Amino acid sequence: MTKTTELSRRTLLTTAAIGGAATIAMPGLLRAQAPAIKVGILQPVTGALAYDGQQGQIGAEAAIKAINEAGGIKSMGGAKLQMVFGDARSTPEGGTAEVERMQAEGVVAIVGGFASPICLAASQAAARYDLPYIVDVGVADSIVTRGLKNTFRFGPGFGTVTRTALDNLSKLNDAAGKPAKTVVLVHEDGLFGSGMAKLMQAELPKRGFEVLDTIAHPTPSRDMSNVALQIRAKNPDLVIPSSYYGEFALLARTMQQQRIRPKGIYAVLNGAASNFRFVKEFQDAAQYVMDCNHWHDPRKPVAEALRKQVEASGKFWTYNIPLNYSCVLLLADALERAGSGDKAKLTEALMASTFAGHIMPYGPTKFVNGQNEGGAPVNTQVQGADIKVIFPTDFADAKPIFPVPA
Amino acid sequence: MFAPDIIFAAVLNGLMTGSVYALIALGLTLVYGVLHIINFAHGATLTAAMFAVYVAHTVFKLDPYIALFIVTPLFFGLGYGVQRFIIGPASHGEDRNILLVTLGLSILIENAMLAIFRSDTRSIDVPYAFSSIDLGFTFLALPRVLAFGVALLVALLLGLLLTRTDTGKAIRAVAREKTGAALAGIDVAHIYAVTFGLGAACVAIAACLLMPTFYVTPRAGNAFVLVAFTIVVLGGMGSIPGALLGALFIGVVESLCGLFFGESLGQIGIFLIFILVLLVRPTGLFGARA
Amino acid sequence: MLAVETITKRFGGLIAVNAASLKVNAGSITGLIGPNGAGKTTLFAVIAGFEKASEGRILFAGQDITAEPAHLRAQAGIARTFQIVQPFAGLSVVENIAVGAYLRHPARAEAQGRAREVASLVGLGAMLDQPASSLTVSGRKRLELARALATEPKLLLLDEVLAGLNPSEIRDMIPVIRQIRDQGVTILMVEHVMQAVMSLCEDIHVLAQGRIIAQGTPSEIAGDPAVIEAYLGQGAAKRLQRSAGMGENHA
Amino acid sequence: MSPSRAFAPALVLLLLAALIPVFVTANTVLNFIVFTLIIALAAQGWNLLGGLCGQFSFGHAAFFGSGAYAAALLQARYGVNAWAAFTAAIAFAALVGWIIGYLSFRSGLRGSYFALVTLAFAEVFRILANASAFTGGAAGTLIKLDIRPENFQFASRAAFVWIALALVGFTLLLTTAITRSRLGAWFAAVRENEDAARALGVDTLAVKLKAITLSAGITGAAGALYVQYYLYLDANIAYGSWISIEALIAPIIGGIGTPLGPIVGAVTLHGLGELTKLFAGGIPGIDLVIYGALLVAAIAFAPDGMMGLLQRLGRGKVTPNTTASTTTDAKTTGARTEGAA
Repeated sequence: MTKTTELSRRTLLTTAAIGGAATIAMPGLLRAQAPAIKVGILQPVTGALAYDGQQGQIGAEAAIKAINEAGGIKSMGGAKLQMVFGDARSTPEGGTAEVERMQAEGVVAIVGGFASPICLAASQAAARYDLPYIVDVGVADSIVTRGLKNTFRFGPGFGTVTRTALDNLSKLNDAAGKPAKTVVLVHEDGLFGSGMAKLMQAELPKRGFEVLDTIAHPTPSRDMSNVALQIRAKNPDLVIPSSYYGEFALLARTMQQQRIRPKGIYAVLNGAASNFRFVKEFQDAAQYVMDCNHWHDPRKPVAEALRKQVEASGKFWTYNIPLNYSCVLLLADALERAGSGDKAKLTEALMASTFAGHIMPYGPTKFVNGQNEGGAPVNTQVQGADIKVIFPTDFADAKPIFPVPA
Repeated sequence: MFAPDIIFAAVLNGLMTGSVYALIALGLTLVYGVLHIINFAHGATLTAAMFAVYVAHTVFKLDPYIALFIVTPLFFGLGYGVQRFIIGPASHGEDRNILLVTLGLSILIENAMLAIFRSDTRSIDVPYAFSSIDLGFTFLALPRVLAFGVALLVALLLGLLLTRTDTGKAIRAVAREKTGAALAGIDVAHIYAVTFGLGAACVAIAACLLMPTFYVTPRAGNAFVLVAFTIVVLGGMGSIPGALLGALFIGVVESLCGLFFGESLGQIGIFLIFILVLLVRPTGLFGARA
Repeated sequence: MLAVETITKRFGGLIAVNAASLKVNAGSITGLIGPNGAGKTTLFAVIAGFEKASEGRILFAGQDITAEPAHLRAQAGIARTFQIVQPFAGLSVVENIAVGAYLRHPARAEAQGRAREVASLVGLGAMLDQPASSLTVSGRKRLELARALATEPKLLLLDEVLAGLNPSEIRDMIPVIRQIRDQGVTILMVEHVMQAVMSLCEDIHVLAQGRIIAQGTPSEIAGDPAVIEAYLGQGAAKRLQRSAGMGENHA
Repeated sequence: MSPSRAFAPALVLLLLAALIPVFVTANTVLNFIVFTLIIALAAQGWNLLGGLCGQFSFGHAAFFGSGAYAAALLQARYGVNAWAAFTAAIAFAALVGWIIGYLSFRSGLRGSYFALVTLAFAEVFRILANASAFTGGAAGTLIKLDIRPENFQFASRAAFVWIALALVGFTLLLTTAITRSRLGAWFAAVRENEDAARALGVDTLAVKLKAITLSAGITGAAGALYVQYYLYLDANIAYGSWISIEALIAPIIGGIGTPLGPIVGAVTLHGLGELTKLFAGGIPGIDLVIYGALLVAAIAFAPDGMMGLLQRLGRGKVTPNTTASTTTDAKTTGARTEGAA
């Protein structure tokens, strides 16, 4: 059940990666003495969300490994982090059961959850023990508005993502001379997609866009031909899709096959548009697709090093990796400052966190009611065989290409 | 609301999607008609077949349409073996136990795929994936047109197999009256296994036809099962022409409902029609009257 | 007790029962005979409420029950057996009979007690706890009868309860049926075993191709040339007369 | 069997189970017990309709979800007291059961056709609940966390164990009482042979409606308990096929048609699930592969369910009233295959 990360002799990452959380002073001596600190990593690695869970686990494992190789938690005598992994089985009750087990095994905090329903149930179960819970992705705003003192979300919530997506879209369109006036929204009918579509429908007209149609589709979908047909019929300047990987890949392929070429595809929280598998396998269909999503800070060398490391192991880079990596670093920083695994002290330390050593484009952490105020999505665009950050300009490593060249 | 050419294109789309449903439903209805059980492992079988096509393409560089001639007999053999050596003995011939055995097998297969291939969404890249036929008002994807043709052909062949061959006659005899068939010297266990094998083979063909335009994950097959169930019932359980017509009908219904009510709510159309048909005509649209 | 008035039953274009009328007097054993496919079982099903009559009406104890569903007719006092026995295979003998007994006795103890009584009446007293599926053909016929009896009917419709039994089993059953009548239950029976019909019935109706073609006492029926010629066929008259004679001896 | 002997095993079992939280304080175990009991309760509901009355449903999610949504929405939207909402939820689920039953039984649906129509109803509900703003749509519905007994929220997991146990225990006693009553005999008669039942004066439609209404109420109670325990609900939890399958599989594994079957089945299945988690490790899915294999093996070696196995081991015989007919299953599922092939 318990999976302990092995200690590797190779140091893949520089100690700077830990952002002050680590030290190289006398690691050997301290390593032998301090008892390991158990950290709960909760991800759905079986069931419907298995892919995201698997990706999140990669990030969390990499972070624990990096912290340990850099000497563990200095203020606790160089104590190593030990991963207690739990498979949430893609269900809230699966997540809850694992939280109970982790608590019984004596973890100091839990990181992860991925999906909102899992995060909601798991953080609540952890709240019974005042056990700190750091949400990695779970964008439902109710996660942090319930008033649970133990729950922290590092990434942006749903409202922030949608607002940012709208703001950036306006800027993008303005900068290009307002080529896009009409929009068709395509969204999966779950939490991500439906909520996004609702907000977009209300907000887009205020920003001068006309929403021609809103098309919801289920996950999984067997066929996207009709969605493509409807897009074709409306002939919008812009298509805004918010779907999981499989459906967006199908849609993009069908649009290509049906020769539907809008001026731009501007995805929000999309499962495929920021996925290197998609870019690699369907480079034509993926070309110039933009996405407003979680993404790592491309200017940070640690992030790029991690990405190379993941890609070298034959895995694809997705946003789950840097998010979970950062969440574990954030926890390590709090442990460092708390100086103990005591839950109350750790919660205090997390509340007061001003951690800047993470690899997301957020700036120093600042939690208000458990939500990291700095958490924000960025805009990416598929350019060639790469996914580039095009917005905000502070973090960008490429210029947007919009409208799509004919 | 929509221009006629769009509605016409949606109907064509529905027919082509329906043809793939038909293959999956054919396997299901055949097994139902003969063994009188609902095979819960059908979706997992489809997933396994899709992975087989994926492996054939990535490892052995076989085109899916060529892999069809390897994967289909392979799955016939697997289906035969699974029924003969696992489902048959484990269920002791009781319907409710067969139900559970197939359920157990579906959990096993799905998670074996997860353990082997992990949960990545995988697709294959074939040169003709984006080839299409230009009808003026719409483009028909070549792989889907091919799938349509092959599905009709397979249904025809299956019909011929059941009516013209000795094995087919034995299958029909067992379907009607298994005790009588056994008395007449038919090896019922063998016929059960052959039927199961044929069901798996149908699904394997469906997998070959799907893969050029679809993707596979360890749960990909599940998406098709529920709709296949509804088709089997609408067509009249155990009826081959019923399954074919039911599948094309459901394909078109799904497509049009999707067009008019949105893809999401459009799914309701399938189930509402299903419920209404059953409540009004409990033997299905094409089933014999009870 | 029972009056069937010009009942017609059509299945699509096929007329199974054609304006058939018959009367069953209280306390009698009345026979309904006819060749295979004459519509006897269909007429039974209509009387018991398992098929809706296309035309005509059925009166039971003076009440029009034509529109009543089967279970209400059973509650009113009409019980039937099935030509193809329909045991509750997963239940024991006593549980099978108790289902019938529950109709008049809601309490478990009473229903089970009543079931045991009926079981011993039909000769199943020794097999109470056996599963119904383990019974022989004769046992199943008895069970069929016992279950119907347990509902304490006023009118019992017996659909070939003797078919499939061997001569000695038939000889055992005949007094049982007579005993049931003697306890005050009116019986209408469809039967192919002529020996039994002739010995048991006071009144016989003959159904052929959906029509009642004759009615009368066993000897009248046996001597009715229309019945013999139109329905029983060549040479059957002698057999019938022989059976009638035998029945009278027994009585 | 005398009443005392019929009810004794159930009462002893309940008493023993009620003592568990006194001795076991590990929340991991208590959480496992609560979830298993919720499944057991849902399965007891299924068993009443499927096991006792012979009407197999593939769509008990329709009742589980209706109970869960009623409990959640009454609290979250209308501020109804949690206990009142819980009671109303059971009634609502029972009503949904009656309506689905009325529509399908009146049309004469049996066997696989009935099974699949329930599945279709559950799917329709799932899609509607996922799209409708009233149910919170895809974002789901949260019950406000406010741990107070009057809110049906408890600081201790043991309290939930006792409540779940009380519900399961009540249903166990109810089921036992039914099997020993006229209604139980009529359920069995309908299960075994509807025509024969009608001939014996059984109003089969009314009996089936009673069965599905009771069944839906019980499974609805399981749904309401689920949402009260986890305080969160979305369409896939409420109306997803997972719970239809759980509710169906536990009684069959445990012993279909027996009062204890669903409980034994749920404990066996979830115990097995916990056990196979031991194999969970580097490769996701391996534990579930083993779980699937064990499920197949369990059926191979205990074809009458765990209760049947226990009885065979214990007394060397199977009492007829505790094993549902298998011939009927074949008949009902095969009843409409005239047009086969």
